[in-house]
Amino acid sequence: MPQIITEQNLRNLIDLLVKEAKLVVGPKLSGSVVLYEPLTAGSDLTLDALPRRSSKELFFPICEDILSYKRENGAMKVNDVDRSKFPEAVLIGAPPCDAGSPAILDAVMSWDYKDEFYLERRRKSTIVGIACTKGDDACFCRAVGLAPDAEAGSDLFLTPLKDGSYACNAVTEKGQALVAAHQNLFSEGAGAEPKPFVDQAVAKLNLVKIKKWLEEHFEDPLWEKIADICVGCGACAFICPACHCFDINDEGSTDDGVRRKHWDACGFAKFTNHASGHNPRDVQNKRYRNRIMHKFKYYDDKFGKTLCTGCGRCIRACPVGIDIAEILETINSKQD
Amino acid sequence: MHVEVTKHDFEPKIVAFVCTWCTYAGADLAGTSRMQYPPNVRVLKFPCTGRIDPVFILRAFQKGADGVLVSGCHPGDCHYMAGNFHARRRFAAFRALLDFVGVDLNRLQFSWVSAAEGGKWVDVVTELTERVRTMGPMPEFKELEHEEQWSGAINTPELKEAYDSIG
Amino acid sequence: MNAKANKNQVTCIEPDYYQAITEAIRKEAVKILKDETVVGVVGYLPGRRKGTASPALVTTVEEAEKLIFSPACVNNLSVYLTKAKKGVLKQGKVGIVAKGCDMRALAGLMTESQLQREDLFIIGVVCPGVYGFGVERTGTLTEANIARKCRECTVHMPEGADVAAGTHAELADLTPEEAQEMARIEAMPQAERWAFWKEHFSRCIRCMACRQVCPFCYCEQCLCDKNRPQAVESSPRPAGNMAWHLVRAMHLAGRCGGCAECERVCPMDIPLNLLNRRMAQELKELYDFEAGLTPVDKGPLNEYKENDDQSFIK
Amino acid sequence: MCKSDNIYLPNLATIEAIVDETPDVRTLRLVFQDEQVRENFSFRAGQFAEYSSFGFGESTFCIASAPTRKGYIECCFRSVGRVTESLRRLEVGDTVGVRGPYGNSFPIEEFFGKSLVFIAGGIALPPLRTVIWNCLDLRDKFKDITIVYGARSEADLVYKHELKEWQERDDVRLVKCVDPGGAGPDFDGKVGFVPTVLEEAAPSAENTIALVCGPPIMIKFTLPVLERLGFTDDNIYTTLENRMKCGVGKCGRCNVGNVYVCKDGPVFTARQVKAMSQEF
Repeated sequence: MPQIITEQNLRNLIDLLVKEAKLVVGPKLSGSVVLYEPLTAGSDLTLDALPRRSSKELFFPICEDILSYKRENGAMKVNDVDRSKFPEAVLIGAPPCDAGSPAILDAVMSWDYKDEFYLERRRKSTIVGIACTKGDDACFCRAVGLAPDAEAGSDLFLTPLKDGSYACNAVTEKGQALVAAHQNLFSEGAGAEPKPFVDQAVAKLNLVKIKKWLEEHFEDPLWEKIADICVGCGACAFICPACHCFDINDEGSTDDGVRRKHWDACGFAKFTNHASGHNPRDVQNKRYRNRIMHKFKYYDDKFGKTLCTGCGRCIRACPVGIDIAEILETINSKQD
Repeated sequence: MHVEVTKHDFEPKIVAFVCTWCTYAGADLAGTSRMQYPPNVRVLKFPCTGRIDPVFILRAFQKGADGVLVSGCHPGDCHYMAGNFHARRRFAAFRALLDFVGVDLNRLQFSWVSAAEGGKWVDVVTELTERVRTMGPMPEFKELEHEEQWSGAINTPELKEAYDSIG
Repeated sequence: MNAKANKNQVTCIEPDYYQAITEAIRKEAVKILKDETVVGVVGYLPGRRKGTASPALVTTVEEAEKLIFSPACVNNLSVYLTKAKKGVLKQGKVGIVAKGCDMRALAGLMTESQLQREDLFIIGVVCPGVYGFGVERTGTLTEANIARKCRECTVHMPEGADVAAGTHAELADLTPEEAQEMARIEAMPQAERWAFWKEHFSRCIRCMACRQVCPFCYCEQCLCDKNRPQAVESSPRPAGNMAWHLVRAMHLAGRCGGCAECERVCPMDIPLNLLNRRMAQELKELYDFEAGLTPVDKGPLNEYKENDDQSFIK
Repeated sequence: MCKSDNIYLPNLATIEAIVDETPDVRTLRLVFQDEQVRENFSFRAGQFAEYSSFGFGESTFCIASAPTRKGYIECCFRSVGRVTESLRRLEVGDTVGVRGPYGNSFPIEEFFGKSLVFIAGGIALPPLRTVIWNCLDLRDKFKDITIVYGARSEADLVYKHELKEWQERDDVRLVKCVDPGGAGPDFDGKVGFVPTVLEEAAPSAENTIALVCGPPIMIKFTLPVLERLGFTDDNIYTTLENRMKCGVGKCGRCNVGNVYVCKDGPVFTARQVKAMSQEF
């Protein structure tokens, strides 16, 4: 029997979770933009717009300390970050293109060496996804195999209904536990009809075919053409739910400071620059090629997944209008 | 012998960026003439005020300065002919920028102190120190140093505050 | 100045108007490519999504016939002449489609000896304005979807271009939102101003889009990259962000042409042009400098007068 | 240091000795401060580590000492960047951080019973030096050992004292060379580029493994020479390097195509290198 939660009760749920001292993160109006931020009350939740940044930052912060060092009485001491202090978190109101990203990133963060900063946050968080009834002409989640109602990655999945309430499906045990702990906010019933989804402009892509083309066309005139205008900023990578590249830097003096891990982008000219001055990806189109290859070939080679959820953020944000969906369509339509 | 000095509740940290040819010599003169001035000032010597990048001033505030003094040769006396003329324009612009983002300009002083003006150095330093003392510590940049984006903070103060207010 | 142009002030600019500019640009681009005046033309091509456009370097007549101008042509193309297309300039003269605001950047770059006028063929656009961010892209420009910077545009006419495409038209009775915002901030108590900027800068993710689209940010090594010594913290935290944006504003003072590209591309909507505008205002007041359409000998912070104001110096 | 699951946490090591190999290349001999780490740290020839200079960050170098020599590790670097220059400023007794060992290694056991030819250029000797000493310490397991090493000038030759030692040993054939114009009056080696000198030295390819490491240009001209000498791509090993931050396959910058140098490498056969996307 599906569970139903009214919008008011959803907001009440947030209030309760905040009271339980959980870190509740959801879309919230911050200045003039909607971002995933800690909600302090149910009324903070804004479900009108796709947040500018993806929800990956709950697991993979923009910038976080990974250790601190201090010289004490002449002896250097390195201190680990106490990851047990990471809060129990609930991500609420993430559409499938955001909720689905941890399911993709888990692979790279846990193969062989395990990034406990990411994984600990993952273990401590519950993801409440929500079916997407908005979307614009930049959206292409269907094209990369997701859908506005895809439950992948969500622990509890909400489907907006026409009467303003939500049908809930507890996808995982974490989701069930969340419902069970607040059972009085949910009611059983068939509920109203779901709100309709928005059509997407990009047709479903044949990702296998795209990957094959990428495999055979490391050198191709296409790369020169599409990245010709790329100005080399990191906007696409930083707001992407799936981009996971990072940099590690020390900040502080030689006696006292922290080492930080923070977002980095393959579009930056210095990303792969050797100290000697040699740069394997010395021009912008090689860097852009790496972006596409990483998402649609390399990641699949390594982990069997596509590193893209079709959220369309990079399309909306690109200063020069580079459209990854258009590039994929171009590749998809190639004959050989 | 130890000179008895007045004890204050707050001793401001003042960073002085000075040019080596005029103001540094002026400060030296003040010292050799045994003039007294507040020990709050930390002097950093540069070849010329033209070398003093506005980012140094920012950095000083970020790292805990409560007041900053920039001082060099009088116009026309620059060892490098025009360094201080250029600096004058740059600092005029920088002041406007700092003001626009909400920094109190009373914490930032510019002055021309020549090698012969030990007394002026003492006046400038004393005045700035006392002014900043009455203003109290400069919290803005220092607070910023400890702030994190919410995702990188293990437990943000805002959250704590929120919990407290709800609880 | 705009009072004179009253007869050209309308309530909306129809797609036809942009179509006429498009035709003129195409004609000119084809001509200069055909007679080999230029090796390529930097212009705009339509994007996949309706009502979008993106920059392009066209080198053939066929491509040139696809160039467009629409309210979606927001980019300042002069950035390509100092960054990505640097190499093109070495091969010969380049044509560039430039709005008035873009031409100020070209003039500034010439002032700084980054460009030579004779290396450029400027197809000036008599521009009535372009779209703002996140607005409805209907093809028609109205008060509702015009960019904030265009509301106070003083350079509709691209004077000094080799040719000008389009006829003068501009929207009537635009509220100067940016000037109002400036006034609002200036009127704030100091602590509130700090809070305003702190909140904005804290959102910054250091994607460097502002730097990368800026025609004037052409340094090979940026102060905010990893340096020795490190003046600006390179990790994206509030402290480093504040320093970065102040340093950037300072580095652009007296150089910025006011194209507001930094503000447009900011994925976090930080009103960066306000900083640039504040600096421009100060330099106008103090040294009577204004970024114009013609190159000058030296920028205001590269020269001095012996009697410059020094009332703030003891 | 207590056991932690933080993969970015380095072990602390003390600089026990410093050797200046050339005016800008320096070797640090490091001893782990924690007794347990010191005893348990083991690695294989070819693996690398992340060395940190606190306040400046981390840098990636191979472990240049031989795994057969316990109790310490050595790294060798040219000071060209932020971190390396700060490492250079450190003195004996100072502390650095070491994370590792990471990456794959040379399959030394597979080389047993074979002859070995080491070919290195400039600062690229350290990655092979670990193998050279590893093999010399197990000398009876191998047949002939030939080392061809060249640098731009006499001053740029690293491990000068060890070159001398190898030269004096009769179970090693050392051919050292410098680029034309780089030889001093007393230079006792050959003058010429590594590929040319290698061709002259003409080691037999019979039952032999070639290990090559050097700047891209040297590799480019050395591979055809090896081919002419009869080496197959499977018998040529090299070690790659790329800018790295994490060293553990997360940060996404060291990849050459879909190959992560930090995880799948740094040691590759010539066949593997040729199959890669040409982006290094």
